[in-house]
Amino acid sequence: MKKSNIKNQSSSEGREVRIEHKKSLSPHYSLLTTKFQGVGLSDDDIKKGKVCTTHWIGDTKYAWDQGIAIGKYLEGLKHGKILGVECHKCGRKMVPPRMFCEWCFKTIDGWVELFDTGVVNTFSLCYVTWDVKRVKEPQIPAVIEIDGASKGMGIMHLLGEVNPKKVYIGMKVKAVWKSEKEREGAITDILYWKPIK
Amino acid sequence: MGNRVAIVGAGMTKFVRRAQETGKELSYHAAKMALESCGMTLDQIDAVVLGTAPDTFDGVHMKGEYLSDGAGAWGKPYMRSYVGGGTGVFSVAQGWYHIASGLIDTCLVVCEEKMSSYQPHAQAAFLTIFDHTTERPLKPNLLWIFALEMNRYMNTYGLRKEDIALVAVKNKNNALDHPCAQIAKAVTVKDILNSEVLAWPVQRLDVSPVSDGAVALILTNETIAHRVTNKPVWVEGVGWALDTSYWTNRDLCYPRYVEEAARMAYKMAGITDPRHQIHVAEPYDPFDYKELHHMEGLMLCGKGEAPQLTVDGVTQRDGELPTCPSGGLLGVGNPIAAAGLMKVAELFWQLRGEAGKRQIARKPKRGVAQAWGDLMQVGTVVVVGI
Amino acid sequence: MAIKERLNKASKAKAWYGEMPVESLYTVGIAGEKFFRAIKDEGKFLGTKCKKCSMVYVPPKIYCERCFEKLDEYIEVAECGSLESFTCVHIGLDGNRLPAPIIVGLINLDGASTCIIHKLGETTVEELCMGMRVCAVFKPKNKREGAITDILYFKPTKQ
Amino acid sequence: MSDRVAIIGIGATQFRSISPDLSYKELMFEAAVKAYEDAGINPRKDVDTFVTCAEDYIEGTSIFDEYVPDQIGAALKPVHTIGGDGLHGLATAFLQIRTGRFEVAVIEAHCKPSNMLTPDGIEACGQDPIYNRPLELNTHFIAGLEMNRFCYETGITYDHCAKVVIKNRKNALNNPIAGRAAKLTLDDFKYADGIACPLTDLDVAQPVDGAVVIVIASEAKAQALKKNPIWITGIGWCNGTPSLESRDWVRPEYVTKAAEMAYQMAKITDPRKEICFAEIDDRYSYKELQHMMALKLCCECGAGQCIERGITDIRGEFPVNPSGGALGMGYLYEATGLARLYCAVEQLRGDAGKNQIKNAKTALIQAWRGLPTTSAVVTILSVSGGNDGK
Repeated sequence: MKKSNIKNQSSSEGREVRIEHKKSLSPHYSLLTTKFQGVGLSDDDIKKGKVCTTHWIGDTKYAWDQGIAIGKYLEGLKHGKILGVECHKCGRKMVPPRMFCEWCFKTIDGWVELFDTGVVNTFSLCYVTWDVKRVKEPQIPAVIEIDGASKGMGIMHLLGEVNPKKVYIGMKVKAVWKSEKEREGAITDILYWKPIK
Repeated sequence: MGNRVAIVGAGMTKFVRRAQETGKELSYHAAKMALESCGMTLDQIDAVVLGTAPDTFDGVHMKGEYLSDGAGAWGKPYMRSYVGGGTGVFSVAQGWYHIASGLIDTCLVVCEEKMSSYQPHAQAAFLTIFDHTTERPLKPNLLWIFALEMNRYMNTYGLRKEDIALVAVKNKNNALDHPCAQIAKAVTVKDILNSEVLAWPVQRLDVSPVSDGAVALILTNETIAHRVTNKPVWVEGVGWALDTSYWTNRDLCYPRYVEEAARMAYKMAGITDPRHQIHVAEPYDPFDYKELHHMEGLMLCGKGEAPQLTVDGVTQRDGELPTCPSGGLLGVGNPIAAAGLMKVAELFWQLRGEAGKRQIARKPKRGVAQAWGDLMQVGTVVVVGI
Repeated sequence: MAIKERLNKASKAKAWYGEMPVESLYTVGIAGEKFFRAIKDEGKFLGTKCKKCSMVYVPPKIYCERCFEKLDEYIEVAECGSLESFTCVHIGLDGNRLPAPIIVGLINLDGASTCIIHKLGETTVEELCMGMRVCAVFKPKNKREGAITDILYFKPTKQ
Repeated sequence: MSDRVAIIGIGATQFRSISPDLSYKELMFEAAVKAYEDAGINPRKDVDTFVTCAEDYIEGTSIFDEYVPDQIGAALKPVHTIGGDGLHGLATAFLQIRTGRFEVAVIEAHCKPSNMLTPDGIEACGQDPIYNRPLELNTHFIAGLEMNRFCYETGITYDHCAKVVIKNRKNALNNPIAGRAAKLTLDDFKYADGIACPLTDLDVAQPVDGAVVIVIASEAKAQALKKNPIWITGIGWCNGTPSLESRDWVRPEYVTKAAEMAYQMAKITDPRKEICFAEIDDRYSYKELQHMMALKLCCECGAGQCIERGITDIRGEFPVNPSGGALGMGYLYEATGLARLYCAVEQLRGDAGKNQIKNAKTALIQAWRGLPTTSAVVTILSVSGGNDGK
């Protein structure tokens, strides 16, 4: 067993240095002659069983507690409302809601009902799904600044009922809700956001 | 104040789409090469730090523990840090505070990523970086956030895709000279603009690939550095900052978290005029616009000015401020944490004049490496010099 | 209380359901490839030996985790060894009780410095004792696929 | 310049088997507010660096560090995550302060195991995917194998292990934040369900939800802010091998090495004599005894006799886990070490109520990261900052 290499914190002068001075400090190792390691395989090597593999499907399920802020936010969505919170110290009206103001580090001061309209802060036209499948008609994810909240307070959502070529930053949009019966208290209670004429 | 910390050795594996080696074996190859490069052995290492991004890629819970033997951690103080994509550069900061504390004399820094294990496609692993309740039900993918950010950036400063594409052209070409590069290729702006649209404005060739690979560095204190090498590269400054996770509440046009991290590192390094006091930069470039975004965050140019520098050729290897001379993530590959550390390894080789065909002619004395991660949220910065 | 407002009805405490999808395909690595090929094709165990500290790793590693030497000398070890520990597992991967418990052993193969973890078969937990001789029982050759499960289990042998 | 580092603030939530009324962010915020109040600081102004400890699969979120800054006051500040026990986080923050570039550091760890619907499936992902996972065994099998070998080689009996459980869960009765207090007898073990023999369900610490936040500072800052800081006089951490195949199944060498590092720093030569009480990892009953041996805290009669003779009882000669340990407080995953640190600081401050140990001046806290890891941290705390002795 090698002895622990950790030296006493306060004995900087009495420290044992295990590394001897190299007689010659000239490069004893050259990058140019190095053989870099790493064996690249092709898809076929795997598919045709040229190398051994193991396969695993995990069982990893969760039920995340919504807590106070998100619980109330989702409850609001169920009733067709977008709720935010406000901090009296910095004056911000925030969405999505949280029970604390992250900049003032204090508990928030109350709830505010926001509008279900907003402005496109930025967007994309996405031709691949989350699991990398190609789609013909693009999904249009966007950050939407919610009316009634402080400037720049947006949420991520999708745009719809719009020609992808006609979407622009600064476009005014309105939420399209699921029917009251179908709403379950989820971010998907809003189907998408459509342009306001 | 603190102790001076030097980088004395570096090692890396090839970056490949799918490695036969396990993550442990990749880590070993990089660590062993780093040790050999400075003639050290594992028993001369006091502590090991490991950087690796999400566990989901490997599908291994507590991945840091799983990789530890390959990283040389047996019987040693060992810790794994993570700040998403910022991990690679952060791990150097982690090694730095180990040694600057005076408690540890020599530290092996290893970064590994094996993304190919994830099925059906590594990109799908990114679904779970989004908020489980308010975002994941929308089935977002990683491209969304990049595309959203890129669009905001382009729109704010009125930038053209042609100009941004120059970054990908430069980096993929630079990578032709990198022996470990995965997708080095001579491409033109036209190739990039004609490549498949993934999530407009992001196209196929704007993006770095999915990769497997590992990189390692050896950090030591000043006394030992002088014993091991006559060309130590000093860690002059480190910085990191994490912005609010409410990313839709921020203006994505500017990475202020990178600026905060850079200010911390520059202050430590005594840099007051980064544009002139830094001779080579390795900003994080998983997407071409990110290099530009990060140059601005690093205050190497004003806001919205980075594309013009690229157009003017300033960031070429023979330019005034060579940027990503390694080929970056766009060219060499992007095994997340390992890619970040590769940037610091590149600076190490450039400053020592050992970068071979990639060597910058104008003998750089100081370089900055930076990585970025999470929900467009983390900046990690390391300044090194000779 | 740090937070001003609290939930005050049990019905208001709700959860959001989801998962972290895990589907992985692992290559077994450079050393693993040699190890599993030998099991699959020849029904034998290979290990690597460290020239510096004499550790014999079974399953093999391409490095010695203790002295970090590169290991490329593969040696064959026995398919029998001694039982270093054992346990009888009553719960499954889903946390539920198993209809029949599984006996698991820690087996030090003759010639190896390390142990293999595997199931024990053709025995009961009452019959087991520390240091007992056990041998590998392989799947029929045509059913082997190059995985640890090519070994069905280890079984005690009469001395 | 002084190298000393002190704990100046502690905050924790109650540890409960479920916590449906609060999200993880709200849980963290609660613990943070308490810690900052205790330290008398404003995190937005007074803290230089934040360290959080978490693992993605426990949270159910990839790159979980994304979601930590806001609720602990760390937005746009230096903050990062360590994939380790809370005490690894403490070691990290300690190193950072020792560089001289940071004065006040915050360490946070929390967990909500009640939110994991398939904890066994999640923990199985921690097993080696090539050599172990294909056997499809519940991860507790490792503890079964280890307990069997450990008892066989050391002569420690299952009754000794059971007495550890009885002691710890009893200690927890007087710890107001503990979530798994109970009054048990040896008879209860006769009816306990087997998990992986000889391990029964009573031998396993049961998970609880909770969050802990700790504030530490350099000497200058500590003395400016607080009259009675608790000093971190030693800290050490170490890993063994992650491979089940090549580890020592009886002696956790990595715990010994971590302890040696901490003892050396704290200038402790005879830990048994110089430390007043210890908070030792007891994720499984036998682990307390195994760890005591590795930490060199047993009297000559051995770990089994220590528990047999009541030496480690709360009123014994050398109390171990007066807080109730993981068995009595509940197992908090990455927050386990910090929860113990929280209780040890209360003891050293004289705030431990009915569980108060008289003249407690020096404490040892040890953490282990659970199966299948070989990863340990040891830290020594002291009231005076020197070597107080008993």
